[in-house]
Amino acid sequence: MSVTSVPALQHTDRGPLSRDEMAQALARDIPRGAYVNLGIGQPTTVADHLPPESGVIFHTENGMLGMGPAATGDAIDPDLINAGKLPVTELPGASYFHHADSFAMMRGGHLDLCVLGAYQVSAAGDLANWHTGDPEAIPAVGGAMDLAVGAKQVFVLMSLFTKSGESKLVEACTYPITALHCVDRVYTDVATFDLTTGEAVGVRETWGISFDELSARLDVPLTWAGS
Amino acid sequence: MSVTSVPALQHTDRGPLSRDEMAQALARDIPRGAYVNLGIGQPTTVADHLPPESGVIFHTENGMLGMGPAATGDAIDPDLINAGKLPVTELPGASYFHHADSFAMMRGGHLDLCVLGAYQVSAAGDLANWHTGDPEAIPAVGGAMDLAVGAKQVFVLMSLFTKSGESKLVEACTYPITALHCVDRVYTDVATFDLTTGEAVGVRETWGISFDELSARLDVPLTWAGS
Amino acid sequence: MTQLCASVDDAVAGIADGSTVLVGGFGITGMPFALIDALIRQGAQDLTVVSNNAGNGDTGLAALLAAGRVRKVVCSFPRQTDSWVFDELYRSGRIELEVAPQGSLAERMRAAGAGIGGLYTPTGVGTLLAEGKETREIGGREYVLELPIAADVALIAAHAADPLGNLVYRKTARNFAPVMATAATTTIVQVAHVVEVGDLDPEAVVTPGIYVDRIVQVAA
Amino acid sequence: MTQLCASVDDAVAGIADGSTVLVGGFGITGMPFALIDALIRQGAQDLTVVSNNAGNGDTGLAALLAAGRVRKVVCSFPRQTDSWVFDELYRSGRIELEVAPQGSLAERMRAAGAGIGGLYTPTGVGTLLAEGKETREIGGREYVLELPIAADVALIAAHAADPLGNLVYRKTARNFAPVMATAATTTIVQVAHVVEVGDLDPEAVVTPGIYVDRIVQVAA
Repeated sequence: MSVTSVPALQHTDRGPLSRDEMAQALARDIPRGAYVNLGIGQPTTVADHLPPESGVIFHTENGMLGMGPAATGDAIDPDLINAGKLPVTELPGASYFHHADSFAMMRGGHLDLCVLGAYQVSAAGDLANWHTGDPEAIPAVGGAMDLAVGAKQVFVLMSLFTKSGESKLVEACTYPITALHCVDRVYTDVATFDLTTGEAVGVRETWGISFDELSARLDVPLTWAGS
Repeated sequence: MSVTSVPALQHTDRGPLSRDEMAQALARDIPRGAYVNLGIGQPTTVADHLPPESGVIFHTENGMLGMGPAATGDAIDPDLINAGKLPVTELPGASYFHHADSFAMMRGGHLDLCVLGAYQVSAAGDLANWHTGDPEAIPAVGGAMDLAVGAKQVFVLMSLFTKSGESKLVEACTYPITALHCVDRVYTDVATFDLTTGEAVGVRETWGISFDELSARLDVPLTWAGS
Repeated sequence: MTQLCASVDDAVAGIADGSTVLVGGFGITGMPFALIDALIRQGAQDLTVVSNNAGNGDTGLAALLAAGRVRKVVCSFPRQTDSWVFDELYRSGRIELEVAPQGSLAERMRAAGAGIGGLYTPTGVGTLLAEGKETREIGGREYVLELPIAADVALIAAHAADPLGNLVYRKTARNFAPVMATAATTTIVQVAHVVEVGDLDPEAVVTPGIYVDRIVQVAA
Repeated sequence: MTQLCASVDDAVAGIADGSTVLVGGFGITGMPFALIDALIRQGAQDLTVVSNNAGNGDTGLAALLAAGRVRKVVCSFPRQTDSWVFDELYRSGRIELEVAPQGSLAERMRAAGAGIGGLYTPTGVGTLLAEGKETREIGGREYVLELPIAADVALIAAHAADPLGNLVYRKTARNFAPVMATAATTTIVQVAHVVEVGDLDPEAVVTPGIYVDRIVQVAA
């Protein structure tokens, strides 16, 4: 697999990123003033690294633009929740709309970016994040498919390896697909990937692992990206 | 043609209805509290016979429920017009919405009734009211097709005969169609018709003409309705 | 014409066995608890419920499920930390489930309300949820045909209503309610406040009264 | 991000020849006169204009037509007592016309904004306006397939905006503007009032700022 070595982006002098550092790494790549949906779960922590000065405006699928941070104490309002059904706050300039309007916004390509978790992402950008394929599991999709097909860019935030050490960045997803050819970038604890570079998956930066070690562990061809 | 004579509804002791009497005759048949769209032109005069006590709520296609009477003098507001682009007023309890929402309301079957003018109506309820078929004419449809397919009931208000004496209630429309099988009733200067009675067109009432004279002048089979 | 009901029991009167019932709410936010409790008392059975989730905890939609009144749930996200009532019914084969992408769920109800016979959406293409559905390429992109979800009854909650049935909501409790109101033959609304005709700003009415059949005031 | 422009000329900068331009308004109510005048000065040619009507009198859209900048008009109702500019261009074969039912016009723009590839509507079935269009029976009713109308630019008018681009309208001047705002790559809005962020009630915002690219204040 071809290697264009860019050592400055290969941080082998430290370990993998913490979850907070992963969120921070992703947040750094969000353009000023972007309209962003952070899905549910870990991706929502990206907001902690995007203060109001960033101009980033958060959308939540359940009908709001201009969502603020989590609500605590007296600020908790049962009528004001995010997609994960946790209490949040309203920022000045917010707006509310119903579900058909909210999903029209998502599906119509108006959000600049969404951040999603994943079970697997394929080199071609296929996303699997809604169903383990376990026949015992109760299927539940929520807005995942809508976000994946609709946002202008889809960033995935996930650990690169499963607990048993298998890569979640794969040649072809074995889990049921959420959407085809939708993921633009993957932010993990050991590397960030760009899936829009062409034949090979672009590696933008590594932590605690070298490009060569990473190449050896993945079944997908890698190249340095953004150089 | 079969005749069930109901002389009480056959007003041969007087002439045809005036335009105002036609509007009044139609207004009498509008249920209390109905949501009604009066299109443009002559049908809008029906509103003059439906005071606020009727509970009737008027929809205008350009995005409003709760439309009031024509605006005059200082009450004229260029931002408040009806489908005919004439200044109107707002009644308490009104609401505004955009065009997609307004036509969703129309097409989704939520209006109880619309009243439209017509060039021709067929015995089967086909409506022709948007195009004369003249190849020189500039086609213009507006909301006519949407209203015709969408309203729960479609009442047509028109003179029965053309200036040259031909009936506008026909076996089959020769003018381009607005919508098929949509008209429920036709209110004219000389008779009101019910098109929902089955094989023959139902005559509900006549003015200045007897049922037999009417039958002789029309090419469609007639019967007394509502008896 | 909108009817102002004296009680929630009046409001849900006449809902027939076998009805398709749209139930508002995203989780418990916007859920019409009082109407659901009344529906349980009313007794209609063999219902198909369309809602974003499949009940939370032991109240509201979960209580309707627990009472054995629901044959089938159509929703986007049944699986939650507190969906034990549904989970148990599902795993024991006592309830049917149709999972739909949340946006398709909303758009299919909008279609029913807007007189649209079907629509093509890119959501779901190539997934399990498009299996058995017609797909089609339009302008170089692949789409799935989704059909309307029309219902007999919608049970929703709103913040305030006037006697004409005009509704406003509060924050994200709005969610599915305005869409559901358009898709049901009979739309029944529990509201925290009933105000006078003319008290709602005509520019800010979210659900015009034409979509609302019955309203009942319930303590917020 | 929404850009607050210093002038209407800045607001319409960069509109390319051959663009499809959505023009708000129902007759002259809600028509963005100042933006249209700026577009005439800007000089873009060979435009396809989508609007409910085809111009009234000699100003606004009629002036754009009179200036010879429009190749084709897509509208529901060109023929009006004061549409002499369009009438003359049409009769002399200098402008193309596509007539669409008003509801289909609105719904096709909504579809473009909502990522819908096509939709089935009963409007137009059996008429001249469905000629050449696919029809299909769904659930016993006949429908026509209508495709989205997406545009390069929308020119609309609103009552007030905040600097984030959130918009509110006034009475029936709202008409097509909120739908058009969703269907264009670049949405340009003339507003009578620019207010502070936070001054608009979040429950009453009609067009969220995400749909708005440029705003310019113009005397009401």
